[in-house]
Amino acid sequence: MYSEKVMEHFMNPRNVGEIEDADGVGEVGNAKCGDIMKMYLKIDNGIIQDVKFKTFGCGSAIASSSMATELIKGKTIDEAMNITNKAVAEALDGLPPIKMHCSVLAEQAIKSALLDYSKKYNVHIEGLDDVDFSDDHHDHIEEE
Amino acid sequence: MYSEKVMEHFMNPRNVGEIEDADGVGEVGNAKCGDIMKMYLKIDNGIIQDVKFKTFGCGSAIASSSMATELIKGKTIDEAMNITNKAVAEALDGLPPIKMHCSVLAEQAIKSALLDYSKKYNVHIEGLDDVDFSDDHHDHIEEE
Amino acid sequence: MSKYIYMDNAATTPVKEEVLEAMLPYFTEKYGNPSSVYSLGSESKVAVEKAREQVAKALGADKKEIFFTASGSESDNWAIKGIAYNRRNKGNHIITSKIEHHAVLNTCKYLEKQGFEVTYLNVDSDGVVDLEELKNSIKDTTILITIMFANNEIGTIQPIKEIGQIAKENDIVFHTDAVQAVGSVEIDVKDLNVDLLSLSAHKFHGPKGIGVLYVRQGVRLDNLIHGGGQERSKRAGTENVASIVGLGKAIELATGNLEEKNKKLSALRDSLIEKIESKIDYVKLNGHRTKRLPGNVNVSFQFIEGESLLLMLDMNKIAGSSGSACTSGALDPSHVLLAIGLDHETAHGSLRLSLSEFNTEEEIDFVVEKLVGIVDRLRQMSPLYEKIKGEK
Amino acid sequence: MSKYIYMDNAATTPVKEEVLEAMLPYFTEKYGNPSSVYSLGSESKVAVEKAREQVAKALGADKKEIFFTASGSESDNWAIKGIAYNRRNKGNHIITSKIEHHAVLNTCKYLEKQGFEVTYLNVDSDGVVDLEELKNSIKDTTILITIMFANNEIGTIQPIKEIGQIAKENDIVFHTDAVQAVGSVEIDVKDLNVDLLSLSAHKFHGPKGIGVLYVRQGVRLDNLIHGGGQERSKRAGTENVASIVGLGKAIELATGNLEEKNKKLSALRDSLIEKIESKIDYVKLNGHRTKRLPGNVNVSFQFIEGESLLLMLDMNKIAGSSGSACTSGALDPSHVLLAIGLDHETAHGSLRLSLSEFNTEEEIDFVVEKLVGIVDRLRQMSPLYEKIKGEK
Ligand SMILES: Cc1ncc(COP(=O)(O)O)c(C=O)c1O
Ligand SMILES: Cc1ncc(COP(=O)(O)O)c(C=O)c1O
Repeated sequence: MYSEKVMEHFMNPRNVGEIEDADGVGEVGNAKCGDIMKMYLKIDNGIIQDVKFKTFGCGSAIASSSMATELIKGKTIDEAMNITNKAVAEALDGLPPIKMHCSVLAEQAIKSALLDYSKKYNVHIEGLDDVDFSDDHHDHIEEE
Repeated sequence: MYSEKVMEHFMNPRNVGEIEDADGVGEVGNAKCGDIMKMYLKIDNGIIQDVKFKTFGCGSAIASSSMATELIKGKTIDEAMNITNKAVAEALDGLPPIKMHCSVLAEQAIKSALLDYSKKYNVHIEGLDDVDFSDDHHDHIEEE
Repeated sequence: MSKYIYMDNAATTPVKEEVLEAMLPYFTEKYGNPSSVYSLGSESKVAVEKAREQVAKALGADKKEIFFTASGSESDNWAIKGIAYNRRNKGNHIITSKIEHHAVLNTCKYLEKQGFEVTYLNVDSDGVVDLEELKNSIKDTTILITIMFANNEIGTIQPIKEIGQIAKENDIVFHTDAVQAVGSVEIDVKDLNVDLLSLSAHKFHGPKGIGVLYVRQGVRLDNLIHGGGQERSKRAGTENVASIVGLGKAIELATGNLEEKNKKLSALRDSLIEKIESKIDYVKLNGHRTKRLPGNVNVSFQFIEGESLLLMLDMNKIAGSSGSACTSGALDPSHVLLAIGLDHETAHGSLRLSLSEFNTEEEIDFVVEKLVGIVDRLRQMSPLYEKIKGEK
Repeated sequence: MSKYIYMDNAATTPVKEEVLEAMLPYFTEKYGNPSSVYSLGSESKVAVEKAREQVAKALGADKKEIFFTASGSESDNWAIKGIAYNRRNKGNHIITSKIEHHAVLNTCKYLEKQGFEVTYLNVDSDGVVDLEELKNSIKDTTILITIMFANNEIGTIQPIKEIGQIAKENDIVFHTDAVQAVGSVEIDVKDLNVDLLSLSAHKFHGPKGIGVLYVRQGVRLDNLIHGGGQERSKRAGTENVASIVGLGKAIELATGNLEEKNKKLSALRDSLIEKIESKIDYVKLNGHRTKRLPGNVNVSFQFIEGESLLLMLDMNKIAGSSGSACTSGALDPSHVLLAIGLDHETAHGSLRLSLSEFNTEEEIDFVVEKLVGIVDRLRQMSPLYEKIKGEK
């Protein structure tokens, strides 16, 4: 079902954990739907110096979290803002269609943590105003 | 599907043919339903001296005809009248339920030939008055 | 010749060795449920999807359009009821033909009881549907046309492309029961304008109890079997992995060298017909002489009944079939033979010999030789033949 | 331990060697169509009828009451739709439970769209239906009660005999989905007052894609699959001879020494439960502790999600399943776990390990050891566990 890359990141997730004095913390998803991602950022000089995550969720949620943290580590805020869910999925060599929402959650977790940072430090971040963290990202399987 | 006895009578039917100067000839069934039995009797002194048949029909129709002729050959008219379809079927070691009508036809063929004899020679035969040679002997398979 | 001669390939076929071999691992080793997360499950899933590709390729379809079912009958039922129930608000009229398989006919009869209206098209003496009659039968309320690709008894092939065109022009869904055609004639669903197509593996050396419904993308129909999310939530039930794998392999083999195989098979068929017609009198070929399945021979021998004929063939180790009522347990003989205008008596005396790539000219000769004797023997026993002889 | 440990027998089971052996001749040698007149056909017919006897014996039924289908799902659909459509003029009300398999639930939902009214009974925290609620739900218009014999997720066994008695007293047809129960618990349809019963071979080491609907003599229901005269004209389609033979053999083997097998299996199950409960905290057993299938273990590990758990078990060559939404592609986690009162979060962290006679105590120990490590690892990654630890 999953690519080797997904399995590799799932079995050996990068950057698991918390950052005690994080500059931005974001949590998205909810337990009802089966996935919660929490992301911690350490930001210095507009650069993401460190990032950690904790995730309750399926294999692709954990792999997406891991990959997302890898993608933004050491990057500027602007670069991090440009990481889309597609980029996360592609970096994982793809996700099954039914699991694409995990990559969406990962993108949202980054943005949510950045929003927290922007509020805490009163920094304006381009593109964060119209972000929607609603949960309606699941594929519904319809039966007639 | 068929007993060995049925197959034996089907492959080696007894008394196939016609009797030129028969004392009684009976024909029952119709081609529409797939079986016609024609029976020829030679009767002397109230005894069935000879019997022949021709049958258009399935394996059990031919076997039933053959068995029926064997059962009445050399018998008295009364004995022949007592041959039921069940007796024919039992003598064949049974017929599949769906083929029971073939034994019914055989019984009717005997009676029809005897009726012809009774008319031709103006002999009254006990039990022939209320015989019904209608064709409604098939099992209908119902589907809901 | 002591070998069994099997000429009832339209009834069912033996599974090819390669097909069985492909299936075997999926019973005892690779038994995982395709819906399962773990690796044993994924392996099964991959196998099912490979088979889906094989079917799609054989039909010129996309793999998303292939749904596995448990038989040709289920596919027919699903197609017809699925469209009928789904489009009930658009109309209640269905067009079919008088010579369909019972899986279609009895489904239509059931729908009639539920308030649907069904037109049963006539066929000509060769068993071909009249396109003008079809056009004239179309109403505002017509929601489905279901016409079989090739007839299972007499082998006649219908003008499917033309029917598809008529359906398309009138915006009516077109289903074809291609159970006898797949693996025997070239099929491209796109080219033929077919919306729904039924097939069954056991007719082309695959296992029994597995079939396919092709559903053109965009065509919506109600489920027949509701439940789990299998087959993209359109057909519930744990996938029959081994049989699906077998179906995939069998269709690949059957459609691989179709042209060559059919040239050989048609020649064999025509040789059998020619020999029967030249050696036995009072015989009639049923079905169209050229527009027929490459392996189908159907003849009526007058004055005799089909089941007796089959039993005597069986005694000679030859397997065939008949349209006689006596073989079906019904009162009337084959509705197909009656629809092409045979009287009951002649219909009862019909014999179908359906050939496969495994039959040989040598077998043909043996069968004809036996037939000559058997037909004569049964006619000697027949009161109908007696009459004819008397008249002559 | 490098062997694969299979503990997902409720999803499907490997075909037993003896079963496959019984099936094999019917693919390539004895391939005749059971409806055919000739000897090759009769052989198949005899094989099908022998299997019918085997099933009848296992259920305490008469062979005339046994109808072969292509899956448990088909049997469920046929039973429910067949009764609903047949008795429509008597009433439109159906009673079922909230924890049925989707083959029952989605069929009921479909019927609701067609004007039927369905009552979905609650279950208690052990997953048992309340007989009083059942009695109170019965109306003049109630035509069918369908309650599963044993639940596929949590293993809880329902009071079937009592439900059968209630149905009988009220002259309502009673169907039970016994797909998980057959081969695992003693069943006598006469004793239990069951009118219709579904089973599926692949749950007891038979092949996939073959099932049975038991129909008590005298109970009338519409066909689901119309067509030819197979199965006494009640279920059309060329018989899947090989699979039917496999089902017959498998049910004979599965019910042969049931009592002994189950004693062993229940002990193994209880050992697994006891070890998990003693070695892992924040864990909850789902389903009734004693009135449960002998092979079923279902536990929820709080703060973690089921699919991750399964993947990590798979990495350790252990196959299990979960009621997590992520494994089913649906939005909500298992409707069964929600119905017994679990919150979404806990339901997501459920694990089902379903044992068969082939599992061993050694495997149990290995699995528990691995589980301890995996659960801990996932909890260390979980933001929910972090909160709990913070609160402590
Ligand atoms: C309780 C129950 N009912 C029905 C089914 C459906 O059976 P099948 O997969 O054979 O259609 C299953 C298993 O999948 C089941 O566990
Ligand atoms: C034309 C046609 N349609 C449908 C069927 C039914 O197929 P199955 O036996 O797989 O249900 C058959 C064969 O029996 C057939 O020949």
